[in-house]
Amino acid sequence: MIPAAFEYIRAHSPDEALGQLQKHGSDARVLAGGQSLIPAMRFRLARPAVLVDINGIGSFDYIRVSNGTLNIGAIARDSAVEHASWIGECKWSLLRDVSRVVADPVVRQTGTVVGSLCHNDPAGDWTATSLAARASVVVRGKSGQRIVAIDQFLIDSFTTAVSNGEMVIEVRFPVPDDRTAGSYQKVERKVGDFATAAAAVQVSLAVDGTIRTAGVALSAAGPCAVRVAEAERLLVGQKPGADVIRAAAAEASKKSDPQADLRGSVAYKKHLAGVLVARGLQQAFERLGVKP
Amino acid sequence: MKLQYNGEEQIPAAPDHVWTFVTDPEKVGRCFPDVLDVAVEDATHFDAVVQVGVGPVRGTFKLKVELMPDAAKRRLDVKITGGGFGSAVDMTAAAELVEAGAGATALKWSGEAVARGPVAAVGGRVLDAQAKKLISQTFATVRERLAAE
Amino acid sequence: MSTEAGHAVGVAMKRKEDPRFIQGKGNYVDDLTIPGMLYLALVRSPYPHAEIKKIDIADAMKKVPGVKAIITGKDLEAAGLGWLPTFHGFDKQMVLGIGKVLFQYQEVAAVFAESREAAADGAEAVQVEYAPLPVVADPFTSKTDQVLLRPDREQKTNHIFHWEVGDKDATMRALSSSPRRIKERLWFQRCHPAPLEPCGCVAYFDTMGRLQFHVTSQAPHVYRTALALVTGIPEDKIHVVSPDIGGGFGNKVPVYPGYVCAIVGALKIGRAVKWIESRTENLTSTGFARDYHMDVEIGATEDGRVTALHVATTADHGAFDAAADPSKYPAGIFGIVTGSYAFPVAHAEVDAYFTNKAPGGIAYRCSFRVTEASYAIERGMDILADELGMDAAELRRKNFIRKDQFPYPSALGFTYDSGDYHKTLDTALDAIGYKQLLEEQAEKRARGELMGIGLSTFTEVVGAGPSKHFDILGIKMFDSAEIRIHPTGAGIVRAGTKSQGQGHETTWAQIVAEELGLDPQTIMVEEGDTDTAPYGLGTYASRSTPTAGAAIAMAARRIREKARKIAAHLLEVGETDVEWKDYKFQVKGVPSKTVTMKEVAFAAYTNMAQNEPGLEATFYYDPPNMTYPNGAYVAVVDVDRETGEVKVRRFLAVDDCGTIINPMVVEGQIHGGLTEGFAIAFMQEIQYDGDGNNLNTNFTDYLLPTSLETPHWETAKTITPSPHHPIGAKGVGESPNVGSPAAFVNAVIDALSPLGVRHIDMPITRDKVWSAIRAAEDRKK
Amino acid sequence: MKVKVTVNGVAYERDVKPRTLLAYFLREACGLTGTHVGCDTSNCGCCVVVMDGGRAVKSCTMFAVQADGHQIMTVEGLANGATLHPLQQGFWDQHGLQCGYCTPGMMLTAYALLKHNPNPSEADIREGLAGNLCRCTGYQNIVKAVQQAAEKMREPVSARS
Repeated sequence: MIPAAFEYIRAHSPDEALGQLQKHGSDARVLAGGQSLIPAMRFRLARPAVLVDINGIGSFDYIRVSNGTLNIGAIARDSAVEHASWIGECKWSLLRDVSRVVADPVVRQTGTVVGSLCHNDPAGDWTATSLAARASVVVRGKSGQRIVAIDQFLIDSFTTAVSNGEMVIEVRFPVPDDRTAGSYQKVERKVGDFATAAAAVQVSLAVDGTIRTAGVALSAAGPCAVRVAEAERLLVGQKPGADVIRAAAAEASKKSDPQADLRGSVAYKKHLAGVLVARGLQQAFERLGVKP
Repeated sequence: MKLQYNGEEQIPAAPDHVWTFVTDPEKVGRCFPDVLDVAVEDATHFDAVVQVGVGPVRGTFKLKVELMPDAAKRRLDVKITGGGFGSAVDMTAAAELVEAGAGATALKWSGEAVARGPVAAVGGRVLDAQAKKLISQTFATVRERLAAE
Repeated sequence: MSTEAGHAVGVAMKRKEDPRFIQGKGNYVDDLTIPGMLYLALVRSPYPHAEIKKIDIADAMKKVPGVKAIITGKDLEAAGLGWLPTFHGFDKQMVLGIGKVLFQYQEVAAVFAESREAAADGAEAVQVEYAPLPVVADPFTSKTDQVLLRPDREQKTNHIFHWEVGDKDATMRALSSSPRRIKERLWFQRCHPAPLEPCGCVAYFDTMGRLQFHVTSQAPHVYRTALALVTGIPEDKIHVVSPDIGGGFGNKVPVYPGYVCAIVGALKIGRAVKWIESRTENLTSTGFARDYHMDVEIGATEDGRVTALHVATTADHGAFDAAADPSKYPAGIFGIVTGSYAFPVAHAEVDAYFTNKAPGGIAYRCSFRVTEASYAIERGMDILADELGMDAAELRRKNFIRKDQFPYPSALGFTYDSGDYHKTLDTALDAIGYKQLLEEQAEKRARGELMGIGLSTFTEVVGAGPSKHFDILGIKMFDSAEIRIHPTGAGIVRAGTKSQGQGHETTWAQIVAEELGLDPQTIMVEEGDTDTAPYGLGTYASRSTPTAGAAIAMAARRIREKARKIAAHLLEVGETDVEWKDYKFQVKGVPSKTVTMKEVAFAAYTNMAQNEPGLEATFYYDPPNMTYPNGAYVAVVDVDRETGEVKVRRFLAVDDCGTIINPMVVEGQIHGGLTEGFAIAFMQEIQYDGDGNNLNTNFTDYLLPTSLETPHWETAKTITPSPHHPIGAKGVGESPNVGSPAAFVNAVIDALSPLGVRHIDMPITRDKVWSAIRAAEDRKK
Repeated sequence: MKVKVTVNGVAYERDVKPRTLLAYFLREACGLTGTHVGCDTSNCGCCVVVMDGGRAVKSCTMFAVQADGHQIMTVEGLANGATLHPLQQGFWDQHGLQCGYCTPGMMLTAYALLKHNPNPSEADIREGLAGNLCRCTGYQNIVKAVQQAAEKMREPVSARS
C-alpha cells in the first residue's frame, strides 16, 4: 500500500518547522514518529499535502527534569522513557508501566510521547496517563508559546487544542513526591493492539497515611481519554482500603462511555474500566507498601 | 459499520419558511460542513463535494444527494450516497418540522450512516466522528443561516 | 549431528536451506525484478453485492502518469477469460466482476502501470458506479433462496451441494434408542491462513514466446495445467516457478484473479507484470478456511460406551465454490469425524451454500476439512463426558479403537492404518501429571477459582491420496520424485511437492541418504520448477511425506537395485550374491567384501560393464491408503473471573506421526501448528457484519499471536509406523493445528463448567468468557 | 529528492520520491531484498532494520527521505564476511526459522534488544520480540536462538570461535 504523493520538508530548527506549518496551514502535518500517521497514509486515509519532519531537530530530543516537572521533548521516543535511568523509582511507576505497553516494542523505538498525545486516539495510552499524572502540554505558535493543561488539550477524538500553524514542543509531568506511586492497567487483545480498556492511576500519601492526591483516568472509554474526577474526589483524604477502591472503581465504570467494537461490548468495557481502576489502585498502594 | 445519530435544532423561523430553505438543493447543500462544491441537478438532486478532516484523516467525499420531501411539507428524507478513499458511505437523514410557538420551528433530525471499505475497516473510529459532524453540523448550519436571515 | 553417510533418517540435522534465509538471500517472488516490468494494482468493490453500473477509466488513463493499461471484466469476457474454474472443479469464479460483484473487496478492474505508486494512483482514479443489491451474509439466510446469488449457474438455488456418508437410518435408530445423548451446535469460525508473505506473481513472455510465471504456489504443476486449460496456451509453452515461499498453510493452493490478470497484462502489453497483494487484499479476497456450522449428536450407554454419531453441517462457501477439495469429496475428508473412537454406526452430512463473502474453503494447515471434523468429535466427547459426569480421559479410553483392531475399518469408510491410542494418551497423562492436576483443580474449585484441563485425542487422516479416490481437476493425487546420483556420489532429488518452510531441502536429502548410504549434505533438493521437477500435486494437507516422501524412498530403492548390478560387477560376484547391509553393498556372508554407494556411483559412469550407464531413477507413487497420525494433547488453563482472560498455563502435545525423519524439524512443525491452533481457539476470525462488511481486514483486527501471547509448548511422542508407507512415516505438519483447538476450548469449558457453561464458540475472547460467566451467575440468582 | 543513506556501511545516493517507504528503498533502490514487507499496518515486523546502530525500526512505516544521512543495518549486514553473526548462528542452530520470511526482521529486532539488554531472560526476549510476528515456529526456538546468541555475545571476543 502506497501513500498518495506529498511534499516533504525536513525542518532543522523549531522556527523553521513553525514557519512551514504556518505557511501550509491545514495542508501540513507534523511528522514525528509517524507510527500512526504513516499507516493512515498508506491506506490513503490521511493524505497531507505537506509533511514537516521534525526528527532532524536535535533540540527536541530530550527527557529532563526542570523546575519541578519532567519535560519530554517533541521527538523523544517512547523507548527513551522505557529505558530512562530513573524509571525504576516508585514515584514514576505509572510512567514505567505505560512505557512498556504502548504499541509494540519496535514501534516504541520510533513512536513519540508527544506525537501520541497530539494524535489523541480514543484508545491512546499516553493520554490517559497524562490525565492521571496531571501533565500539561507546551504549544508553540506564531505568537509564542502557551501551556495547556492536559484536560483542556484533549478536545475530541483525534482533535486537540493545537491549531493550524501550531505545534506541541513538550509535555510536562509534575515530579511527584516520594510517597507517590502509580499503575497503568491495560487489557488488550494482543501486543500492539489498541486497548480494549485501560486505566491510569497515580496516588500520593500524606504522612498520616491518608491519600493526599489521586489521579484516575480511563482510555478507550469514550471519544477520548477521560478523567474520573468523582473517583479522585472520593479517594483524597481517605485511608487506602478495599471500600474506597471499590467506590472509585464504581465511579470509573459509571464514567466509562465506550463504543462497542471487535474488542468487546459496551457492558464488558464499562465493567473492565472498574476492574482496571481497582487493580491499578491496589497495585499503586502496594507499591507504597500499603496493603489495602 | 452502521452509525446512528439524532438531534434537534430550535429555529427562529416559521415551519413554511424552514421548509422552503431545506428543500432548496443549493441552500441546503451549502450547509454541509466544509463544502467545496455544490452542483444542482434538479429540484431534488444535487452533487456535493465536502472536505473531510478529522485528525490525520484529510480528503474529500463526493456525495450524491437526493431530497425526498413529503407532500405535507413537514418531513424531509435525504439519501446521500458517495464516498472517498476507495470506500463507500451511504447516509440517510430525516428531518421533521414541528411548529414550536410563534414563528419558531423545532427541527428534529435523525441520521444513519453505513460505511464500507477501507474507511470503515481502518478508520471506523475516525469516520464515526466525521459522519456525526457532517449530519449534525449541517442541521446546525441550517439553524444559523435561517436565524441570520 | 551426523552428516556421515547413512543413518540419516531420525537425525536432528540442521537445515540445509537456512544459510540463505539467515543471510537475507532467500528468493521470494517479490525479490524478482525483470527489466521493464510493470506493476499491477486491482480495483476492488466496497460493496458485498452490487450491480456494476459503470466503470470509468478515463481519469485513470489520462490523468495518472505511468498508467499503461486498464482491463475490466467485460474485456476479459470478450477474450474468453472472464471466468476461472475453481480447483474443486464444479464451479467457476469471476476473474474481474462481470455485471455484478458478489463479495466485498472483489476484483473489479486491473490497472497496469510503470511503478507501484502509479498503479496505486491509477486504481484509486478508476471510478466505479454500483447499485447495491440485497446482501446474504450467512448460510442460513442463503438457504431460503430469497435472494439468488448466482443466476449465472444452471441450478437456480444458493445450495451448492449436499454430501453425506454413513448409514443415516441406522444412526438415527441407534441415537434414539441410546439411553444418553448429547446434541450441540458447534461453529468452527471462518479463519484465514495469513502467511506472512502475501500471494503474488511475476508473469512475462520470454523471447521464445513462452510464459514464464513465477508465483507463490504450493502446487506449481497443477497451476501449469490449469493455466493451459484456462488460457489455451499449450502446456509446453508455460513454465511455472515457485521460488522460496514465505509460508503457505493452504493459502497458496488456489489460482487467484490477480494471477490471471498479470498474465493477460503481460500478453497484452508485451512486458513483464508483477502483482503482489497487500495484506488487506490477502485477508479479504484469497482463500479463507473453515466456516462450518456443525450439529453434533452423540449417543452413549449409561456407562459411557458410544453408540452412534451424527453430524449435520451447514457450510458457508462464500460467493464462489473455491474450496480446494478433491473432486469426489466436496466436504473433503470430513468423514474422519468418528475420530479415535470405535463408533458402531455414524452418519455425516454437509450442505454448502453461497453467501456474499470471499470464496475459499481451503485446507488451512489441515487435510481437507479434517480440522473441522476433529474439533467436532473432540468437543463432542467432552460434552458427553460432562453429560455423563465422567472423567474426559476415562470416557476416551473406554471408546478408543484398540491397538489390536488395526487396520480398523471406520463406520464412515476409512481404513485406519495403525496406532496405539491408549499408549499415546497414557504418555500424555503421565507426562503432564494428570492426577495431580485434577487434585489441584478440585482444591481451586473449592475456593471458587476457575482452572480447566482440556484433552484432545485426535486422529488425523493425511496423504491424499490413493488415485482410486482422489483427484484435483481430474489429476490423480499421486506424487513423484526423480533422483540422480552424480559420479562423485553427490546427487540431486527433485519432487513434485513444494516446501514453504517445512524443510524439504533437508528431509528429502535425509531420506535419499538413508536409502542409499550417502551424505545428506551432498544431496541437493530442488522443487517448484515445472521444467525440471517431475509432475506432482504439491504440498498441502500434510501430503508431502506420505506421498513425495514415499516416492523418494521408492526412487532411491530403484537406484539401489540398479546399483546392485554395478556393485556385483565391482565385487566380481553374481547379482544375487550381493546384499545391502549397513548402508553398503556386501557379498553375502563376507563382511570384508564391500563396496560403497559412492564407489558404485563412480563406476556407474566409468566402469559399468554391461550395465546401462548412469544412476538415476524416477518414481510416481500412488499411495495404497492414507496415513493416520494421532495425538493426545492436554491444555491447562486459568480463567480470570473479572476480565475473562484465559491464561494457558501448560500445554503438552504427544504426537504419533510414525517414523520421524528429522526430530528437530518435526518438533518445529508441532510448535508452529500448536501456535496456529492456539490462535484459532482464541484470536483468529474473519467476521462479516450483517451488511456483508468484512471486519478483519488487516493485522490490527485479524489477530495473530506474538511471542508474548503464545504459550510455552511441551512435546513428547509415541511412534507407531505406518505399515504401508515405505519408511513408515505418516506426516505431521498439520496434526497440531488439527488437534489443538479442541484441547484449548475443552480446557476453558472445563474451567467454567462448575458455573454451568456448556459451550463457547471460537475464538474464545475475553468478552465471550466474561459474558458467559455473567450469564451463568445471572441464572443462579 | 536526493538522499544519501549508508546501508551496511555502504553509501547509497539515490533520487527518491518522498512517498517511497524505506523498505522499498532498501529492496529496490539498493537491491537488498532481505528486508521483507508483510503487512500495511506496522504489525508484522518483517521489515525491521536497525537505524544508527541501536534502534530497531519498521522500515515500512518510515519514508526513505527520513533516513537521509543516517546509518541503516539490514540482514545483509549482520555477518562479518564469511562469519555468521551469533544471531544468525543461533537461528540456524536452534531451528529458529522455517519459511524464513520473518527471520531478517526478527534477528534485527533481537540485535537492538541485545544492545540494551545483553543478558535477557526468556520473558525479556518474549517481550522484546512482541513487535514481530512469526507464523511458523511458535517462537519457542526463536527465543532459544536469541538466548544462544546472547550467551555467545557475552563471551570475551577471544573466546569466540
